[in-house]
Amino acid sequence: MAYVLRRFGQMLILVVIALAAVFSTQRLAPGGPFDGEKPPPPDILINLEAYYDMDLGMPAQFMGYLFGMAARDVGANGRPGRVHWVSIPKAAEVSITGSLDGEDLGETLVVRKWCPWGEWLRRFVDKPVDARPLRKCGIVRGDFGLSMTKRNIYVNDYVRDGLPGTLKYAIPSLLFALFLGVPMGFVAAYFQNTRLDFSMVSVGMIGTIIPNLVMGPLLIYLLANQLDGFFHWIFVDQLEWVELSRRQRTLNLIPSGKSGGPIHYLLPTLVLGTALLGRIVRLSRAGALEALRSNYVRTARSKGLPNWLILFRHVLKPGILPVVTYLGPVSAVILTGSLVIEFTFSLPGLGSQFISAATDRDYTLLMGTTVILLLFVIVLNFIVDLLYTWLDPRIRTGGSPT
Amino acid sequence: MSLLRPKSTEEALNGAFETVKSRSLTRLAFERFARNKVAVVSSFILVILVLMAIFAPVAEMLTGYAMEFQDRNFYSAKPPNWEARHFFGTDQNGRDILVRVIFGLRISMLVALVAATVALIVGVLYGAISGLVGGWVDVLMMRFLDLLISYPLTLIAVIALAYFGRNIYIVFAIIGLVEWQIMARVVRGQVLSLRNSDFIEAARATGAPTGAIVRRHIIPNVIGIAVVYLTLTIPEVILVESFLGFLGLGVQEPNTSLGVLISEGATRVEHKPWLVFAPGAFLIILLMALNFIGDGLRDAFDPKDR
Amino acid sequence: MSTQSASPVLSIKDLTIRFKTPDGWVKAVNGVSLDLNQSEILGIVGESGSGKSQSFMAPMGLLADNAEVSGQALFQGHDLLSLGTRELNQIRGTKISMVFQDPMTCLNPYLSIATQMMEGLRYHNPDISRRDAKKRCIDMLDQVAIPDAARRFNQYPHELSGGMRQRLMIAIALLNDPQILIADEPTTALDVTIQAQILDILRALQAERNMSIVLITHDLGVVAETCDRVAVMYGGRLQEVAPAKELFENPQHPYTIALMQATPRVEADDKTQRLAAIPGQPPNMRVPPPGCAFFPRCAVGQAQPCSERAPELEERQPGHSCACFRMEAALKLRETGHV
Amino acid sequence: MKKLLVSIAALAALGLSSVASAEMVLNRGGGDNPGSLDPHQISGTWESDIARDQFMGLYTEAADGSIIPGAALSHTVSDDGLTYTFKLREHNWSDGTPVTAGDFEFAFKRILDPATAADYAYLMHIIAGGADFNGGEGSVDAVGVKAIDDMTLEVKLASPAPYFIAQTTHNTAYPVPKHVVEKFGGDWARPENIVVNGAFKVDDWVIGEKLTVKKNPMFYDAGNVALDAVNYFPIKEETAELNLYREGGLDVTYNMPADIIDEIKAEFGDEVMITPYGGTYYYTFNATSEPFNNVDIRRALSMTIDRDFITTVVNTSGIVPAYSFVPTSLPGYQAQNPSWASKSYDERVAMAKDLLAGAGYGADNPLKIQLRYNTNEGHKNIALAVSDMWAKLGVEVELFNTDARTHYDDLQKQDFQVGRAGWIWDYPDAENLLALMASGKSYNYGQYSNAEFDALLEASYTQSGQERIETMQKAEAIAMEEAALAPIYYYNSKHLVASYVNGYVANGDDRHPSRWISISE
Repeated sequence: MAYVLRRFGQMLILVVIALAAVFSTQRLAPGGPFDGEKPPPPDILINLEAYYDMDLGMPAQFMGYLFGMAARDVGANGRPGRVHWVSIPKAAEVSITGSLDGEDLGETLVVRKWCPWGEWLRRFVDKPVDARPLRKCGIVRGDFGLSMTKRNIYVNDYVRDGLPGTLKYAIPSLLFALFLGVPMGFVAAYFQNTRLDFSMVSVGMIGTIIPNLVMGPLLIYLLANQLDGFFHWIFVDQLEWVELSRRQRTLNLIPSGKSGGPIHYLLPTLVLGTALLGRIVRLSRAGALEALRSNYVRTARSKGLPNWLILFRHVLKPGILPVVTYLGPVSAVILTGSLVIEFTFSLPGLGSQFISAATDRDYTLLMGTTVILLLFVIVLNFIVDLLYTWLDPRIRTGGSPT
Repeated sequence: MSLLRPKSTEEALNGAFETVKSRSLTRLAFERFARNKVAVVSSFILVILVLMAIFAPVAEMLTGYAMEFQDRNFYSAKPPNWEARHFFGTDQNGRDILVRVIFGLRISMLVALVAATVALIVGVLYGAISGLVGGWVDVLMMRFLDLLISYPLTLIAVIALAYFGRNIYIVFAIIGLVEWQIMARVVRGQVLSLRNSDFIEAARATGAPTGAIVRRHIIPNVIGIAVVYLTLTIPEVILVESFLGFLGLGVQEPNTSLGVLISEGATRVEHKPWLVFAPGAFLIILLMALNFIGDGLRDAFDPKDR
Repeated sequence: MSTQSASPVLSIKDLTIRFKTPDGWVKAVNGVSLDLNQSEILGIVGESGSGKSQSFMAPMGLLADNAEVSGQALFQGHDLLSLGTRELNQIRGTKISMVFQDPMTCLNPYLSIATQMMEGLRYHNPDISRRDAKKRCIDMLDQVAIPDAARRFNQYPHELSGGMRQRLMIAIALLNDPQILIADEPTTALDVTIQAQILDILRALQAERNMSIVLITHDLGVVAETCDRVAVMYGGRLQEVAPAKELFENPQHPYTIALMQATPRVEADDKTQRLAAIPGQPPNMRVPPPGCAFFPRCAVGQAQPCSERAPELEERQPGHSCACFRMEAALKLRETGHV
Repeated sequence: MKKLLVSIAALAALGLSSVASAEMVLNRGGGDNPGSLDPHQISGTWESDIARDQFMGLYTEAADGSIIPGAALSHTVSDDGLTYTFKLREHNWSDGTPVTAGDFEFAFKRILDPATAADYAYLMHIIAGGADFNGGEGSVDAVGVKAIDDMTLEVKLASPAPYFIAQTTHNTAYPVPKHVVEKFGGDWARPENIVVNGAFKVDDWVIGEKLTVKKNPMFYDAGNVALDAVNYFPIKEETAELNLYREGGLDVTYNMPADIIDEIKAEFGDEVMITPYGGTYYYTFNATSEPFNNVDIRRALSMTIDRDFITTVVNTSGIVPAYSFVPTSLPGYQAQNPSWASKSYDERVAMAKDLLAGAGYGADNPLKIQLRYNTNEGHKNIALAVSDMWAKLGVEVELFNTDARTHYDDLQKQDFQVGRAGWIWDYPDAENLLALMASGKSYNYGQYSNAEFDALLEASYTQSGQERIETMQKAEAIAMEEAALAPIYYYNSKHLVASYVNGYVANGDDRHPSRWISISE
């Protein structure tokens, strides 16, 4: 248990460091979130930056991003004015820590609207509370802030909608690569340096060599258009089994908004899966070779055990070990979406947000996506460590892996 | 006085059998590599590609079209036609694809070279030190890797290009930055398992400094796995370069790379397939050659492989 | 002591093994013929590279893929060398089983001891219930004197010491009551005190189960204590086969004699005497000498017969055969210390 | 063999596109993810398409883009052209509460309110006091909009603007439900809270996947709205959108791949709809820096752009060559071409060479320039073509491509020599385009400034009708002659519209409210 707590502690520190790193460096990139073909004129730009609290000092902004900024009074000219930090101590009475230079609390106190404790604050502050929108609730309360280029979308919304979209094609691809790659690797190792070994490795290699950028359109062209046209020709024109207008497809492999059926994830899985396949075949081949040459396999053979049992029981775990090491960090990157797949197959997902966040200089989205990727990396590394202990008992019982 | 009269060595060895020639590991590896037919053919192909890349201007003379020359009557991607010596057709801007592919090859191979060396040097050393030293240093180095992998690549690219100008070397540096992380992790895993094997204990016992241990003991043992990963890293690197090109953060017009050519041609595979065939074919040949050479090297250098 | 007349349990006839390597063929074993009798402990002695292990790996089908085998290995009417893997699996692990040299690497580190014991047992007799199988395993562990067998059963190989692991190997090998146990240098990787324990266990089990054991080793001491009969191998050929007592008292082959002289004797009167090392190196099996493999290092060897033809194994006394042209010179040398 | 065929048929059936449901649903290409549903906080055309389906301004568009009464039945204009009084139609918000003039007053003031920080608020600076209030100086009461009673709204303008009625159809002039905005504040426009007065109301929004709007039963004209629901699919990549259209997944696309227009026309024939669109694609010269402060250099470079080659070979989507900045498709305005426009390309090249020589550039001292564009396949093709044309003049061109944000940030900071840009009018009036060349304006990237031009433009604000148009035409003539910028082509809108979709009529503003669209089986 202590181990888990320590890892959790490490995770928190990492998240803060990552955020600080991205926060401080993202302003270095030229241009801002509001530059564009029709940029808002200067005085509007000032309002926009005030709306996102970009006119505050960098540390204040970072604090606001992390812990949420509760109150910002309304300046004389209607512009968001000075910041009042409202922090909620455990005893839950309100203390306003910002300096008010002797002004009594007569001004309207602008209260954060949708941050859960906003409602709660109203009960304690007897002043008329102007429900003027305030932006942030802070990461500590699980709010990753408002996207700077999409004015009404929160980073949380992106994740809420994007992540399932991404996982729908990322997970099948990972499984496809794993459940095809590992056996292929074993067969390649078992029949080492034969034609079978060579063919397995080169089949795997196809995916790694042909870039996704080409594999996607190629498969669309071959499967979705030509093959589909062929089925169309057979079933609709020749056999008249199915009445379909010219425009309706038989296989319908391309994801169309209407029916997001599972068949639409066939092509993306093929593309992303084959890209991973090559690597996994090669790694499990190396692992399996290592095991097949070992003495304990020779012992197993001397026990008269059949090959399939030896392969399945004795070679499986050492064979998978290198694959697990490799897949740890890599699957984190894949599970958080691949822009190319989403772009080519017009699939919803997080992949495009990762890229557009940087190109659009959408600072809050950029930080949000970085944290999400980091969380995935940490969680997956943790899973890899667990898998390691399960796979290699020597680690679990303190022995060193010889 | 021993019961047996010792025979003189010459007499004993009077040509009864020739002694086994002693060969160093590298000579042995070279011989074993030479026997691997596929690897030899691949290295032959690689040499051809390198020569083509170096003597790219020859292709310009051969076809009579400079790389950036826009042939007005072959504008907006015309298919290959032999009379006009556009052997692979022209691209969207009327430029000869064969010539552009060869210049693109030059840059893609440079990318592969730079990224490979960075991945090898930085990755292996980082992994070896992290694995060998262990303790909190290891944890620190690994967590730094987690941070690095989650830092948005696109942001690095934009900032680097904005501050250091748009030349190719910056693009190489950006790509190099990305690829060594996986190598470091893998090498660390390998070193962890090597760390408490007998010869490392022995080396430590003799008081050898960590640097020497890493150089003499760890690196030769890790070379096998490192080469395998190298063959995995190179296709990855070329794809990252094409991805940057796709976003406009990569190589600047008018020069180009295989990755950029492919990403431009990719979406037109249905209507104008020749746009992607030539660069695609070259890239596939290049990567296959590199992969098989990698395999050949790995098998040759793997000490345990009798 | 076994008698010659008992029918051989395993008889190897004219076994030749060669390995295809990039530098040409390596002839590890050329023309070995040997019989193993019922409930007999047969010792196979020889330096490393003499082909002693390979000779018994062949019938078990455990040779590397680049091996080429000719000759016969008859067991219960089948020729093991010609059997396919499927038929061989009916015999391996049930009728003949093996124990190897290095206990550290011969057990799968990723699997528990329970799995590695049960798998052999339950594969070969599928109808045995899990409970019976477990009971049988634990009994076997007790028999090989592993303390606290029940707890050890669920542990992992790395949690056992070298000696205990070798005992476990023996236990695994004997689970299916094999007729023959081939032990390939079982004690080499262990220190002397553990060696003795292992050998005692082997002898006890052999006597109790009335099975035959092939004990492959390079340690004459081990052979002297344990084996009924001994075969000396050198350069891939049998040089001398004799009952253990007879071999130690009346070694006839120059190589055997040299081996005896190179072994420290407890009862030797003058312990300060320097041991005689055998000059030269073991033969390069890639280019085996035409004549007797030991000729280059043989004190009594003469160019004439020895370097042209390889001597055949002839039976000199009942049960004691030897392959050497220069028998008399060797005996004379043994008595007087010079040729 | 029989068995095999049956199984394939089964597989095919599995993937069969959904049987035509009873409801009439339109699937439209949405272009990109909308940033918000609040009509005051959006700036992209793809966002205003959705706002147009949900809200209705004082006036609105018919299917062909012509202006028809919307929330207002009629309006009267004071003789000085400054005061407009609108008579509202009796109609309700989607939550049943009636739409009042108060909603419009609240909306106009809200978009000008600095706290709302609306990107497009400057469009409403035409309202008296609007510019000051939005700039933070004036107070909210000074804004010239007042609800006389629930059904009449009075709007005072800062200066007469014949285009004001057209502007009321723009999303910056849409009403917002006052009671909902006050209750939910910034979150009023989220799908769960939003209240609309348009033909459709958002029903479900999965970011990146689909935004669905359903027919708003409370809409005053709900009876004639044919569609039951509209799905917007945010697909940025044109080829993916094309594949989805071919797949039957889309009934109308947002855009089309420009470089394979001929193949698409061959495949889809009359389903291809290409119409001129009110905007111009141009290159801007940085008039504040050497050598582009010299008019001759600018004219030489502008005249040697072979616009015919670009609009016929480089981009084959039927775009019209542009010599004037105001598009020729603007009704009632005579576009002003520079003098050299009528000359043949070769004559122009000769003229240009003399101009360059006159400015001291020639073979020995070649003019070196940097041509900047933001990452896009179309921009790249044109930039390459132009750099080739200028190279034939002996000018050395370096292409410099960055992502959009860096590109426009540098343009605004005048950190460029020649830069690619484009402008689409917000409302069909020449002033909206000419303002880009007035000195000091933030959109005047090249900071071209000509006193006479500024004076004429200023004068046009106080004029109206034909006199105003003449003044603006004189102003444009000056700017074009001095090559303030080099217009290249007028934009066009490209859509694929399925044959069974009717009511999707081509118009200059590329506005196609779903209200008028229906699907025939």
